[in-house]
Amino acid sequence: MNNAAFLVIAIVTLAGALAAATLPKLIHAALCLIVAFVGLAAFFFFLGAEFVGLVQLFVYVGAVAVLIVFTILLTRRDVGKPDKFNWGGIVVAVAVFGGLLWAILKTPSVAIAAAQIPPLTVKRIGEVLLTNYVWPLQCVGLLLTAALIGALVLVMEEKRR
Amino acid sequence: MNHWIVANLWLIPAIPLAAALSILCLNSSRGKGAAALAVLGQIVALVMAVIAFVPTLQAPGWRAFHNFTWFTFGEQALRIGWVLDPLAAAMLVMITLVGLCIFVFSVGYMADDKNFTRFFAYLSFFSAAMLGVVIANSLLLLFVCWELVGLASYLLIGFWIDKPSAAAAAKKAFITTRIGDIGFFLGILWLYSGSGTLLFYDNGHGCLENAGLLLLGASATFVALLIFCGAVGKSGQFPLHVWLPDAMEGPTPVSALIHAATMVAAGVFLVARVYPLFSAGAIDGVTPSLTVVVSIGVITAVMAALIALAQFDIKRILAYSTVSQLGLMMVSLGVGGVAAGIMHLIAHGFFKALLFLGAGSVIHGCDHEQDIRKMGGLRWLMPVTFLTYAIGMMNLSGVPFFFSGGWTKEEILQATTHWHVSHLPHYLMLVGVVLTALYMTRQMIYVFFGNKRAASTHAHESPRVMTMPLMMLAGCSIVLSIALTPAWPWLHSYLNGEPAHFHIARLIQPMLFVSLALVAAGIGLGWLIYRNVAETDPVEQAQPALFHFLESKMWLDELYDWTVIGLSKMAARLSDWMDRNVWDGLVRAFAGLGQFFGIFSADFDERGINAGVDEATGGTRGLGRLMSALHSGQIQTYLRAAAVSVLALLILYAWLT
Amino acid sequence: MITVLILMPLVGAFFVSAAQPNYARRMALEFNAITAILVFMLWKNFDSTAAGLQLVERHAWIPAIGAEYLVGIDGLSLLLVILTSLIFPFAFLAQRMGRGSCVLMLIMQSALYGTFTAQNFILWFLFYEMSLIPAFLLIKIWGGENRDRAATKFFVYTFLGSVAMLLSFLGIYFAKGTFDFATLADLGKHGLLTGNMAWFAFAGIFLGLAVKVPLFPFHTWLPDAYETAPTGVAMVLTGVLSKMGVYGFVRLLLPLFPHEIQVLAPWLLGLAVCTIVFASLAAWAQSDLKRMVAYLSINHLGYCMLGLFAVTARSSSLIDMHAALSGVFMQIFNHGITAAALFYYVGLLEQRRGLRGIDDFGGLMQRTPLLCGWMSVAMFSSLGLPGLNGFIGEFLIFKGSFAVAASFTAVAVIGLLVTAIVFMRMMQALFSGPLAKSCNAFPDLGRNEKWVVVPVTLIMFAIGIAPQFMFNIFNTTVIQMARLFA
Amino acid sequence: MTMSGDFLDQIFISAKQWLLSLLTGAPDWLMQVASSLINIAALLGVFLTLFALISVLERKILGRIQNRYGPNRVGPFGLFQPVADGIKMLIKEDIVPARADKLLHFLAPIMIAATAILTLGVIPYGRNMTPFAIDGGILFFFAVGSTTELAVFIAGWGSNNKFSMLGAMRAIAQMVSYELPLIITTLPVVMVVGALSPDAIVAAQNGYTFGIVPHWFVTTPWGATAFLLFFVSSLVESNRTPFDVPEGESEIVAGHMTEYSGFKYALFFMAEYFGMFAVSGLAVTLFLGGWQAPIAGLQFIPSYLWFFAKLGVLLFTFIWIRGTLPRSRIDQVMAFAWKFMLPMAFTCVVAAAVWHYQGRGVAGWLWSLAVVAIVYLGLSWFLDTGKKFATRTYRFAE
Amino acid sequence: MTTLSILLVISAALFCIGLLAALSRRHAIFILIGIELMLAAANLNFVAFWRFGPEPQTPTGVMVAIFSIAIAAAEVAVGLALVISVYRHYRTTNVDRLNQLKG
Repeated sequence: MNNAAFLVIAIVTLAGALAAATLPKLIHAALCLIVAFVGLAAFFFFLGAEFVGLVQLFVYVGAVAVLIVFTILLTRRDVGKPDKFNWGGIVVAVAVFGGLLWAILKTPSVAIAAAQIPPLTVKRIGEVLLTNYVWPLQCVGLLLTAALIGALVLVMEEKRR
Repeated sequence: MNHWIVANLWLIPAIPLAAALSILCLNSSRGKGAAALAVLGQIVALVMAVIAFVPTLQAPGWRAFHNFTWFTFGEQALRIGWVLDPLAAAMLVMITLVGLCIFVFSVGYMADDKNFTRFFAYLSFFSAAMLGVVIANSLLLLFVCWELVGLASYLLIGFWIDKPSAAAAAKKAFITTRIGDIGFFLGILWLYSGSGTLLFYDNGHGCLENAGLLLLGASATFVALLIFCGAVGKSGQFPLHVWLPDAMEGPTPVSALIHAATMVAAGVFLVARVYPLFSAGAIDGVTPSLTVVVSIGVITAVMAALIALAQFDIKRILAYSTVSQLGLMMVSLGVGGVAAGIMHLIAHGFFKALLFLGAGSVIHGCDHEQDIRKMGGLRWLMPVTFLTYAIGMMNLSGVPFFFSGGWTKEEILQATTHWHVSHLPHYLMLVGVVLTALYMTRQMIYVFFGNKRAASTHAHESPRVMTMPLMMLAGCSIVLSIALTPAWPWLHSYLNGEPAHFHIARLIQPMLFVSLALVAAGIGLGWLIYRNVAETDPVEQAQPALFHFLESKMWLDELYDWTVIGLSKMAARLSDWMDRNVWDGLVRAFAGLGQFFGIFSADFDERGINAGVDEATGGTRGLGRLMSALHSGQIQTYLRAAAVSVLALLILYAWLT
Repeated sequence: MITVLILMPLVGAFFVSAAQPNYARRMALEFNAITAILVFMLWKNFDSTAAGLQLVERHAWIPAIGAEYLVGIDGLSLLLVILTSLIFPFAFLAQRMGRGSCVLMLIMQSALYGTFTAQNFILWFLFYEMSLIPAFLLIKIWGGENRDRAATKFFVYTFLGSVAMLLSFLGIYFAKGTFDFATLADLGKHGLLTGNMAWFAFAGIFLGLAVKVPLFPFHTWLPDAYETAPTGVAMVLTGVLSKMGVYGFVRLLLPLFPHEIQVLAPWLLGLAVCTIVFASLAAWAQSDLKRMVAYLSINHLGYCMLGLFAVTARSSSLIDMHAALSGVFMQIFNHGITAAALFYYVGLLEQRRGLRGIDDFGGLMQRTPLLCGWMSVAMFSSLGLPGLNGFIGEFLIFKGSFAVAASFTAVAVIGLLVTAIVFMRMMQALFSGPLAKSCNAFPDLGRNEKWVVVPVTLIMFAIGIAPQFMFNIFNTTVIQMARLFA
Repeated sequence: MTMSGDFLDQIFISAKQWLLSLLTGAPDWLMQVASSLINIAALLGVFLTLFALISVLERKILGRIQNRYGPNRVGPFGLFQPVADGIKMLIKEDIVPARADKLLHFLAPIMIAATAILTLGVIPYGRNMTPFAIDGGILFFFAVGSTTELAVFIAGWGSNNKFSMLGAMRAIAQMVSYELPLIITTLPVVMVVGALSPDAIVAAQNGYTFGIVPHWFVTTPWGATAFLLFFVSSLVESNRTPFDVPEGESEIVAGHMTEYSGFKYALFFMAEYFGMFAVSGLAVTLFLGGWQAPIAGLQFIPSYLWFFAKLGVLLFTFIWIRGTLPRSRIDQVMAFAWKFMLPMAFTCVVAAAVWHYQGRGVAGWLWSLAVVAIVYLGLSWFLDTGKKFATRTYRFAE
Repeated sequence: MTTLSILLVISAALFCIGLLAALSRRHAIFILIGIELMLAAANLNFVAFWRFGPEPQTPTGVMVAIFSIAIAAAEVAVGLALVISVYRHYRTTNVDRLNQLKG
C-alpha cells in the first residue's frame, strides 16, 4: 500500500507542479501549485515529518496560496491574457534535470532505505525549537516582522499631495 | 567660667545680619521700617555686647572661647569658634555704640535717598561682618568676616552707583585691600600647614598658644608679616593706603563707620589679635616683624599727616588723618604698646566717628559741598555741629585731660620711648602730633571761622536726629577719658589683663607736658598761618611746589598707575596676545602642516596614481561595454545563466569523479 | 539603577525627538525631573561611610578585549552625577531650545552619566566620546558667529586628545591585559609599565585629559568654543563637560602613573600655575563677556589641577592630601555651579542687549537691580569670597598644595587677585555708572529666570556656609584615594 | 463509572470493532481503509443528519424570535422540511454562466465541502471517539480550514461576476483577519496543555474542583476571554450574522454564491453549516472540556452526548445571535479584528503564561484576571472614540 | 520500498519544474511560483535526508525545513508586494518589459 500511496503522491505532486509551471492561465497555475504543495505535504507525512507537513499545508496552502491569488486579483489586467511560453527554458531545465538525475543515480550512497524510528512528536519539535534553535527562531520572527512591514510599505498607496 | 553669652556670642553678629536680610526683603518704599529694623538690630547688638562685656570684668585677663567643627574634610576636622576676652569685648562695645550713633545719624543724612532701604541693609550687613571679625577665634573665621567686611565696604563706597567715580573708588578699595588679603591668605595657609590649626585659643593647642607657636618656630616671622599684609591693606597703611581717601566717595556715615571707626581699625585689631605671632621669639620685645610694623606705621603716620595738610576736601582731610592715626596705632603695637594702641583705636573710633559725622552734618548743611574753601563762618550757623566738632578736633589733636584722644596719644608716645631699636619713631611721632594739630586747626578755621563763602550762605543746622548722635559721641569721647588717665588706667589694665589701681600721683608725667607743648605749638602755628585764610591756601602761596606735591598725594596714585597697574595690564594684554597668536598659532601651524601633507598627497594622487588608474579605467570601460551587452536587465537571462552554471558545475563534478 | 539613570535621558531623547517641537523643551525638563529623582534616590542609597565602589552593576560585554559593562559610584562619581543633574535642567531653562538641540543635550546628559559612572576604560571611553559629538553638533549648528571654526577646533582638539589617550590605553592593555580602573590602579602602585613605554602611555593620557580640562597650553579651543556656544550649551560645557577632564585625571592618570607624575611634578605644577595666572590675565584683557568668563573658567580649573598635582607631587602628609583632594572635589562642584551660573547671566544680558561686549552695557543696577544683585552673588562666588561656595574649595586646595609646593602656590594666589580685578572691572562696567541708553528697556528678571537663579544662589550659599553635606558625599572616597596615592 | 455506563459510552466503538471483525483475515491495508471508511461514513451520517436538523431548527428558532411559526407544513412540526429542500435542490437546473471559468466554477463547491468535512475529522466526539487522531490535530484543523478561503476565492473568480468577486474578496479579507485571533486564542490552550492533539487537550481538562466546578479552560479568566474571542472569530469564519458581510443579500446579492444554483449551491450551504459545526466542535474541545461532563456526578451519561449537548448549545447561540444582531459594516469588522481582537488574543497568551507560572491556583487565577482586565480596560480606553450614542428607544407598531 | 534516491529524483524533478517555470514564463508571478517550487524541492530534500540520514533522532532536517518554510513565506510576501508595486508603477508584470537594469 505504501508504494502505491507513494506513487500516487509522487504523480499528483509532479503533475501539479508541471501544471503550475506550464498552464497558460495564471489562476489555474496557482491552483495547481496548491495541488503540488498538498502533494508535498503528503510526502512529508509519508516521511514521518507530520509537523512539517502540517506547516507546509498551513503556510503554503493557507497563506502563500491566498497571497498569490490575491496578487493575481490585484494585477488582474495583466492576468487576463494568456502568458507566452519561452521554450528556451525547457532545454535548460531538462538539461539540469538530466544532470541531477545522473548525479543521483550515480551516487551509490543515496540508494538506501529508511531506518525505523519512533514518530517525531510535536512536543519534541517544540523542545528542540525552544532550546537548540531558539536563536534561529527569534531571527525568523524578526525576519517575518520585517517582511510584514516591508510588504506593507511596498504596497501602501502613495499619498497624493 | 563658661557664661551663657560665650556659647551664644554668635548672636551679636547674627542679629544685624538678620536685620540686613529682612531689610533686603522689604519693599524699597518702606524706608522707615528699614531704618527702624536696622537701628533696632544695632540696639540689640549693643545690649548683647554689654552683656558680653560684663563677664570679662570678673577677673583680669578673663578669656573664654567656644570652638566647634565647621566641616570635616578627609579625617581632618576644620574647627572654628569665637572668643570673648577684653580685647573682643571692648571692641564689641565700641563698634556697636559707634555703629548705633551712625545708624541714627544716617536716618537723617540719607533721608532723601531713593535707595534708603538698601543703604541700611548694607550698613547692617557691614556691622554684622565687623562684629564677626571681632569675636572670631579662628584665623579662618576672621578671614571670612574680614572679606565680608571688605565686601560691605565695597558695596557702601559704591553706594551711589550712578556716580562713576564712586564705582571706581569702590573697585579700587576692593582690589587694593584684596592685594593685602592675598598676603593674609598665604599667611593663613602657612600658619595652617605650620601649626596644623587656625584656632587662636584651644586649651593650649591654639596657634597663639605655646604649643602652636612652638610648632611654627622660625616661620612665625614670615607668617606674621604675611598676615600684616592684610592689615596693611585694610588699615590703609603705606603703600596700600591709596584706596582710603578715594573711599570718601561713599556717603558720609559710611566714611564715619567704616573708614574711620571700625573697618580700617580692623587691621590694627588683627595685629593685636595675633600679637603672639609677631612677638614670638622676641628679644627685648623686638622682632623683625614688629620692626617692619613700626617702620610702616611711622612712614604712614607722617606721610598721611603731611598730605592732610594740603587737602581741600573736608572728608579727605579726615581720611588722611585716619590713615595717619592708624599708622600711629601700628607704631604703638610695633613698639610693644599693645594696650595703648587698642586704647587709641577705641578712642579714635569715637572721636573720628564724631568728626566724620560732624563733617557730614556740615556737608548736609552746605548742600553736599565738600570743598572747605567754599565754606567758612559756620560757627554761628551750626552751633551744635561746631561744638561737637571742636571736641572731636581736640581729641584728635591730642589735647590732654578731658579728651580721651589726648590720653591715648600720650600713652603711645610713652610707649615709643621704650623702644630700643631706634628713637627715630618717637621723634617722628612727635612731629606727627604737631602736624595733626596743625591740619586740624587749618580745617577748623577754614570751615567754622572766617567769613561766609559760597557754600555756607544758605547753611543751616542739621535736624535733631543728626545732632543727637554727635552729642552722644562727643560725650562718649569725653567720658571715656576717665578710664584712660594714667592715674586710673583702667582700660589699659583691662586690656593687659592686670588689676587697675588708682594713683593720683601718676596723673602728672613729663610726657604730659611734652605733649601739651606740642599740641599747643601745633594749634598755635595753625592759628598763625591760617588765621586769615582765603580761597587759596597760605602754604600754597609760600611753597607751591611742595604744596602741589602734597596735594596730589605725593603722586603715589600716578606712580602706581604707571608701574604696577600698567605692568599688570600689559601682562594681561600679553597673555591674551600669546593666547590668540602663539599658542593658538602653534596649533594652527600643526594644522597647517597636516593640511600641507594633505595637499601634497592629494597632488601625488592626482599625478601619480590617478594617471595609472585612468589607464586602467579606459581598459575596463571597453571591457564593460562588452559585458554590458550581456546585461539585458531581464531577470530570466540571469536566472538562465545561473542554471547553466549549475549544469556546468554538475558536469565538472561528473568529470572529476 | 545606574543603568536606568544612564538610559533615562536617552529614552527622553527618543521621546523628545518624537514630540512636537513646541513641547520639546518641556519634555526634556520633565525627563530631567525624573533623572533628578533617580539621582536623589542614588544619593539616598549611597552609603557615604563605606569605601569603594557602590551600587555596582557588572556584566560581561566583549570579554575578548577585556571590555565589560561595569558601572558603579564612589563619592566622586556621585558628586559629578549630582552636578550633572543640577546643571542640565538649568541649561534647559536658560534659553529657548529647538527639538534637535534638546535631543542632543539629552544624549550628552546620558553620556555624561555614563562617563562618571563607568569603571572600565572601554566603557568610559565610549561615553566620553559620546558626549563629544553632541557638543560638537550643538556648537556647530546652533552656535553664534565663527561657529564652524570653533566647533571644528573643539572637535579636532579634543578628538586628537582622545585618540592619544586611546592609543595609550591600548598600550597598557597589551601590557597588562585589563581595562578595569580598580585593577589598573592597584597595578599602578608598583609601576604600571616600564621604560619608554610608560612615558609614552603617560604622555598620551596626559595629553588627552589636559586638552579636555584644559591645561595650559592646550586651552586655546576653549574660549572660542564657549564664546560661540549657545548659553545652555556653554553652561553644560563649562559646568559638566570640563569636569570630565579633571575626573579623568583623578581616575586615570594619578593612580596609574604616580611615579611619572612625581618625576615631572615641578613641570606639571608649573603648567597648572601657568594655567591659573595666564588664564586670569587673559580674562582681564578680554572685552567679550563670554570669552572673559571662559578664561576665568580655565583659571578655576587650573586650581583643581594645582591641587591634584600637589597631591601626587611629593610625599605630602595625609592631612594635606585630604585637604587638596577635598578641595579639588569641592572646586569641581563649585566651579560647575558658579561658572554655569555666570554663563547663564551673560546669556541673559546677551538676550536683552543682543551684544555681549563689556562696553555695551552700563548702569544696569538702576534698571535691573535684581539681575545685578543675583549676578554679583555668582561673581563673588567665583572670585572666592568667603561665605560663598567658591572659597571652601579654593582654601582647601591652597591649603593642601601650600604644604607641598609653597612657591607654586604663592604664585598661583596671584590668580585670585587677578580674578578679583576682572570681576571688579566687569561689575564697574556693567552695573554702575550712568544708565546706558541701549539698556533703557531692559526687563528685570522674569519668573522663569528666577526659577534658575534662586536655587543656584541658594546652593552657593548653602555650600559656602555649611559645606558639611557636600563633604559627606566624598569624604570616604577622599580618604581611600589618599591612601592609594600615599 | 458503572459497567452499563461504560458500555453505553463505548457503544459506537464496540460497533466499529464488531464491523471490522467481520473483515478478519483481510490484508492490513484493507483493514485500514475499512476503518477509515467506517469513520467517514459515521461522520457523514451524523453530520448530514445534524445539518438537516439544524437547518430546520434554525428556521424554526428564527421564526420563534421573529414571532412567527417557521416551517411547519412538511411532516410533524415541519421536521421533514430539509428533505423537501434537499429534493428541490437536487432536481434544480445547474446553471453555469457562459463567461465563467467552467473548471473553477465546478471545483469551488467541491473544495469547500471537502475541507469542511476534513476539519470535522480531527475532533474527539467522545471517549476514544476521534475519527482521525493526528498528533498535530489542531494544526491540521487550521491548515485544512484555511483552504476554505481558497475555495471561496475560486468560487468568486470562477463565477466571473462582479458581485461574486467582491463577495469573495470581502470573505477572504475578513476570514484572513479573524483567522489570526482564532489561531492565537488556541495558543494558550496549546501552551498550557503542551500538546497539539485534541485528545490530549480534552484529557487535560479532566477533573473537578469540589466535584462541581469542572477543570475546563473556560473557567479560567484567560480561558473565558479566549473562548469569547474564539467564538466571535468563529462567527466570522463561518460567515454568520453579524459578520455575514460577504454574502449579505441586501448588499451584494449572495456574495461568492451568487452564480451558483442547484446542488452546487446546496454544497455551499452544507459546507457553511459543516464549518460551523467544526469550529464549534473545536471550541467545545478547546475550552468547554470536550466530551467531559460538567459535574462529576453526571459522568455516567455517555461522553458523546455531552459533546453534542455542548455543541448544540453553541449552535443555538449561533442561531440566536443571527436572530438578534444586525449586520455590521465591513470596515468596522476589520478594525475590530486588528485593533481589539488581536491584542486581546495576545493578552490571553500572556495571561495563560501568568496563570501557569503562578502555579495554576487561586493566585494564578487572580493574576491572569488582572492581566486580562488591565489590557481590556486599556484597550477600551484607547479605542474609545469619544462618540456618544443616544440611548436607544424602541418604537413598536401600535 | 522507497529509497532515498527515488525521493531525490522526485525532488530534482520538482526543482527542474520550478526552474522551468522561472525560466520560461514571462509573468512575474509565474517566476515566483517557480521559485516556490524550487524551495519546496529543497525542503523535500532536507526532510528526506533527515529521514534517511544516520541520525534521525535529532530532527535537524525537519527544523531546517520548518525555518525554510517560514522564510519562504516571508519571501513570497515581499515578492508579491514587489509584484504589486511594480504593477502599479509600470502597469505590467511582464518581466520582459522590466529591463531598467539593462547595461
